[in-house]
Amino acid sequence: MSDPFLLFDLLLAGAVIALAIATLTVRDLFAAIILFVIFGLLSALAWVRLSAPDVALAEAAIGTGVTGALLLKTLHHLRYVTGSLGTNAVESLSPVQPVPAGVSWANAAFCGLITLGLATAFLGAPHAGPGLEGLVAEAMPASGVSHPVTGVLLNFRAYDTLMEVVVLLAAVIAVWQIERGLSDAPAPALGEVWEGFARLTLPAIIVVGTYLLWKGSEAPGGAFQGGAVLAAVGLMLLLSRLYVPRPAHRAVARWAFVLGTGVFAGVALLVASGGRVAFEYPLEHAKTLILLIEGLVTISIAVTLAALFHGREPVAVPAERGDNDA
Amino acid sequence: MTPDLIYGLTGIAVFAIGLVGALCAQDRLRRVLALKLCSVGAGFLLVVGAWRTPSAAPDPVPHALVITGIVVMVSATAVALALIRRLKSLEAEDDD
Amino acid sequence: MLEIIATAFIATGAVFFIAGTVGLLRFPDIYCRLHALTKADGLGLALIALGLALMANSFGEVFRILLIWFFVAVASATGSHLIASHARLVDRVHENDPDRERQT
Amino acid sequence: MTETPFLPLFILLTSLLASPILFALPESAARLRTGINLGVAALKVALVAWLGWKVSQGVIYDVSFTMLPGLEFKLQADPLAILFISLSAILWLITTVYSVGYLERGPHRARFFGFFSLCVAATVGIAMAGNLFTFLIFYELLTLATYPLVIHRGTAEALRAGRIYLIYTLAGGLVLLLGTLALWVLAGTTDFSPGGVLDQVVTENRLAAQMLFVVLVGAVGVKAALVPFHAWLPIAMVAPAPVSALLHAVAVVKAGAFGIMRVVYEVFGIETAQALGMTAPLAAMAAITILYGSLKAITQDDIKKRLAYSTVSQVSYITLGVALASPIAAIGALAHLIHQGLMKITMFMAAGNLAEGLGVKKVSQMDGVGRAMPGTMLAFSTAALAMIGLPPLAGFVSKWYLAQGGLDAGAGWVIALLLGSSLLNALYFLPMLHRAWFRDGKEQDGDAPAKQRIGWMLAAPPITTALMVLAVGGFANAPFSPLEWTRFVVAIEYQE
Amino acid sequence: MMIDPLTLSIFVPLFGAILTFVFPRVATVSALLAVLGTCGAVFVLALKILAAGEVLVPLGGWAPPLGITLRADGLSVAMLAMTALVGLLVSLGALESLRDLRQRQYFWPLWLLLLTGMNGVYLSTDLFNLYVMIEVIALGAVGLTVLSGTREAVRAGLEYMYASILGALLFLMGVGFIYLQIGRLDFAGLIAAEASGATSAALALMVVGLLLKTALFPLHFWLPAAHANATAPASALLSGLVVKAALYIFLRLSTYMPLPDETLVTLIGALGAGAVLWGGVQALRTERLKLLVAWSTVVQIGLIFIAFARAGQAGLTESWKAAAVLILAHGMAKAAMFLAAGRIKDEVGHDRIADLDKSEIRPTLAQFTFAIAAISLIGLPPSLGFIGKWSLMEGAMAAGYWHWVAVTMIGTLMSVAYFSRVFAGFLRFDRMRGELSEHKGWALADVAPLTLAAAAISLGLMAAPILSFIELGYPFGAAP
Repeated sequence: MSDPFLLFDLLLAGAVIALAIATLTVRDLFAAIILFVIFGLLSALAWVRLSAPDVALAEAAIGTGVTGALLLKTLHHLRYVTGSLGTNAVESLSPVQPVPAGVSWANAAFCGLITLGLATAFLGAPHAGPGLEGLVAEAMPASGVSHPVTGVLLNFRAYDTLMEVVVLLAAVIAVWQIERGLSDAPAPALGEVWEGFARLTLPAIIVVGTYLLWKGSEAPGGAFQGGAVLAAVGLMLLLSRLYVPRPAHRAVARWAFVLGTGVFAGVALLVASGGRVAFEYPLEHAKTLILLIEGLVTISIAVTLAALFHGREPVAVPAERGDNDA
Repeated sequence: MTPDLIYGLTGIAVFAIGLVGALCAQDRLRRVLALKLCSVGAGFLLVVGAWRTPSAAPDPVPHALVITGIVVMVSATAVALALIRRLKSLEAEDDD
Repeated sequence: MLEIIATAFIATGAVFFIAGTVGLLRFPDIYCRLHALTKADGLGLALIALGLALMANSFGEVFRILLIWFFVAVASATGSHLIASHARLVDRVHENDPDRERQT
Repeated sequence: MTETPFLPLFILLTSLLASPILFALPESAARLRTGINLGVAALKVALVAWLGWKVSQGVIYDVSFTMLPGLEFKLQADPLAILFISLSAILWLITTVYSVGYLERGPHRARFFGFFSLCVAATVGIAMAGNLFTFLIFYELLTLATYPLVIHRGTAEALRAGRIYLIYTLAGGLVLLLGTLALWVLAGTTDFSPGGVLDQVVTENRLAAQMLFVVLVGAVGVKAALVPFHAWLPIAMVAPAPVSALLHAVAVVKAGAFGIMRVVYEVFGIETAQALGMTAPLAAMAAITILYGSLKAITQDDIKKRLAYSTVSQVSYITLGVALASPIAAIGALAHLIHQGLMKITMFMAAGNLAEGLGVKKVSQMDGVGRAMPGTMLAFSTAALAMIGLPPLAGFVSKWYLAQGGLDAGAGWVIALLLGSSLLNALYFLPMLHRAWFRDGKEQDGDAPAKQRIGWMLAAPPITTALMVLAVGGFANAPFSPLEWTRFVVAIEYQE
Repeated sequence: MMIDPLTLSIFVPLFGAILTFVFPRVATVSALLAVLGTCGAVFVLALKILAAGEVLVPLGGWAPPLGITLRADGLSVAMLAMTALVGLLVSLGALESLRDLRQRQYFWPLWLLLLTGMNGVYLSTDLFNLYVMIEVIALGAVGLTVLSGTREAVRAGLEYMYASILGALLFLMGVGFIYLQIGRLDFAGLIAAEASGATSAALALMVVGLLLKTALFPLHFWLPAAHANATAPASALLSGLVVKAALYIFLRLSTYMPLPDETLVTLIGALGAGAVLWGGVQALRTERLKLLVAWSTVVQIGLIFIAFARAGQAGLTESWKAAAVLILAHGMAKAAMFLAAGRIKDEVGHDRIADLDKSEIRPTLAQFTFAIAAISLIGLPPSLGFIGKWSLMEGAMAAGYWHWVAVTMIGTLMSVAYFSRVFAGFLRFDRMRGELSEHKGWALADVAPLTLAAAAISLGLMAAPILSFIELGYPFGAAP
């Protein structure tokens, strides 16, 4: 019991679980989203305690920041569509078939059982058990970067990361296909204080984003965290209407989305043709290649996350809606 | 009571809460929140899997996995939210 | 010697944070609570930042802490301004709304 | 020595390939369609003749390729198969002529003839199947090919009949699948071999072998219209005349009887079947079906229904012959397979002519029909008399051998049964003849003689088959007559 | 040698997707080229497999526990070949049925991403990589489900999204437990690991996640609406191919991880039986043709799980082959049936089963294709479905599990019943007195499903070579 942080950990764990329960039980949706954002930040803090700074950064930036923005935008859209924008309508905004009490209790009991099973299995498992850290440490000199997480992300398991960026691309294609048209729920003007703030912070955020990207090769940071921070730039531009997406920009946007994936896959294949296997960067070029890929992937991620926030393909939807009668 | 024990159980608890929410919540937005909770719970478990004895360097592989998991989860959430928005505007369009 | 001063600064900073939180819980309506939050927490943050700066072992780190303080201060100011203007907007809509129920 | 081993495959493929071509033909190309039909039918008869001649020289044909490890798709042209193929090939040629005439104006002939040739291909496949697995494949194909023919008219009643037909035959198919599986699991092979394959299995567990016998015979019995499973046959009479003629006289019902023969002779082997004590209940079931079919036939007023019930009872003669487990009875059964086919097809075609030409569907309306359509009615009468068992005709030959077989197997009651059933046959055929010839149809004397309303295409086939009935009956002992051939076949089955 | 076919079969569709997304006007041509390229890569891979039995590509040059290895063996190449074949024919079939620009513009990138995901699943040997691939497939599939844009489609798409995210997260949780226990995520590690509390918990989580993705009986709620409301080519892809990826992973996991005991296998078989019976009843009750076909998917998946559980845990080394044959048969037949159903709906104007026969135009070719595909799904001989059912029943009978044989028989009878409802609609024509128009020529959209259905039927005759191909490189051995 000598560990000074023990009390802190217990408190933090309690707070995280309490917030999780509160997120699902509080009546007002807006409050639920805010509680969720706080939950995300606290869990990021917990991950810092578990000495996982990269993951904490990613969770805070993407898991909570961008997701929170998406949730708020969706809530705004739901309220706008149901016309309850002005008032703080607390009831849920979508048709609700009340789940009979019996079923929800059965579910709860069922999940309780699962939790018990998982907990006992977790306690039974070896703690601080076997892992791949030895192998990673051994292979790090050949990876071209010094920060282990970036090494794993962009060299040892580069295939996973490529597919992850493909998932992001698939998401933006799907979102563009689902939502269309120029009209968007009209956001109220944010006033000039916000303009001043935006004008002041935008350049700073860009600098911080690129700094994060650059530091990625030897300290916690990298493509995804940098990309998320740069995405914040996009979000602020969209919110403050400094940039309004127009149909003409679609071609550029499409290029930006596929830039990261295309270059990543292209480099992987080019490298493979020299008698090596895909993703096998030659040692001397490894660092430059990884940085090139990381930079472009960051740009792609930033533009994609901003487009996901905007949520629709900026195209003039033909007047009659019946274009899809399949 | 080392940190990884505490946070491991927290992760499982959060996953379970998310599971209950995903199964019983009727409101569409809340189900997305519940699923996101599940993903954070799974993230907890992986990060705990990476934790090594205090102050020793943690295992980087699960960290990379969780980062990938987070990015994948945000794209899935974005698509789900787009579907909710679309469904709502279609329903509103049909009602009036 | 430096550590004692730094811990003192951080302790007072923490006290200001507690004050801000108590203000958040006790004050009746949104405007007062905004008031308490921005003022108390802003000062608390400045003190903690100062304390940390004293303990920092390189000028780069001090500069970064300063940068953090600056941005958090600007952000919280803009944030509270936006919340206040939104609250004004919603109140005006409720003015002519008979069953105006106090929202949290 | 196996010369051109692919002859059986050619025979199968002729009608199999003809069906897509016939499907694809537009409705208007009637002349081309008739040409193809007749050409293919003639080609098939020629091939079968050549195959028959070859097999009689002792040539063994065997085409097989593996579908699953340990399981082949096997075509084998043994004498028993030749018997059945020749019957179906010849009768298919005649029925094609008949159906071309019958369906001149009807809609959807392309589809009709497509499925028609598909189902003949299935019959040929069943005949030449080298093992129970291939038999099963063509057994199911036959069901699928005949279902659209049964509901060709598309009326609500036809559909109901089709549904019942489908339920019976598909259930039979599934049970056969189960039986084949059990056989493969128990005996390790599903091949047909004259002495039977289940010798060591019988010794191990009798009960499993007995159950397997019940399952297999039951499955095949559905198509052979044994008593509990016969209900679909009369109901399926709603199909157009050529369908009921070819299918219910030759293809479907005979496939069932043929299946029973394969199972009893070549899966179990007659001695093992007897040792298992299963032949006695089978004979009993056959006897019951014979009597039941004849009794029901008497009560039926609709001509085609009466003929259907008579088919139910006639087919069971074959099952009886098989079950009696004596070589002579087997000869009688095999001969009856051919003779009954010829007789029944003549009657069905004649009934079709009556319905088509005079609109006569009921027995009660048959007064004076003989004078109105002399040719058709002459054919009908010869076939009816042959069926009853008048001495020189085909029916008598097979009944005679069945009776001898019964004596030889020590089952005296068989003679009584045969005599009784002949009497019952007379009871339901003679009134029809009496009405046709000796009653002058007073109330409809006004209508012109119906003869020229049905073209030669409808009149000729029944007459030719009637002549064949006479020929088969008269020259029973000629070298290539069916009877000779059955002796040759039975010699193989009983050679051990 | 140039780039190995494994990497190609994943990267060609990926580049195809990028091209079709960036150049929408040229989308159709580049998409077809990409699919053809994938077929070529898979063909070359099949030749290598025939020669070498299994092909390994350690990506990035890193050894297995650290890096990810792509591995192709008999079963994975069989699945790849089916996906490529069905995909090519569905793409040809889709050329006509995607009329308006928006659909055409978005069908191709989503479909090619789906293809990338599936090829990735079939070649991967790393658990977390499978998770990411499942997500690629999920997003592509939801995008395709919602392509038609109608309200029901969007609602079904949302339900499908929830189910697939939850399934994927359960799988991820399982991956977490595996890493906790054995510290590595590749299949070789799984085989070497001995069963412990954490591994069985992980297996349970992953199995439940996969059952949710494959829509086995109690977790099938999302499938009928999603597959029935999608456009014809989309539902053909969803029903024919997407469901198979999760089934494939299930097969892999069940052979690599020690199934704790007999009860889990029988439980899965029981769920399969439930799917067969419940799906059959629902199929008998539906009014709409595409919904009937979707319910038949639920039934067939149940059947595949019964095939898996037919001989209990002892028989697992053999029964996965029966399940694999059924998967291949169902993939081809179901894709053909959905395309045919789409064609019928386009020509007749509606897809209500009751008055299928009241329309004056009779899409004869599409109906003929539907009938042939139904024959393979019912499992009548010479079709591949029959071979699957035969090996299922044979294994069950040899092991003495008669109840699986009974359930399969009932399932077959029920499938005959609900398909003959549709056949009755096709064949009953006397009520339409008008002169029936001769079938209008051979549209390309008809040829594609026809070839698929013909393949499903005729491949039954080639069952022996298929089975021996599937067994190539079967025992995972200590390869990676």
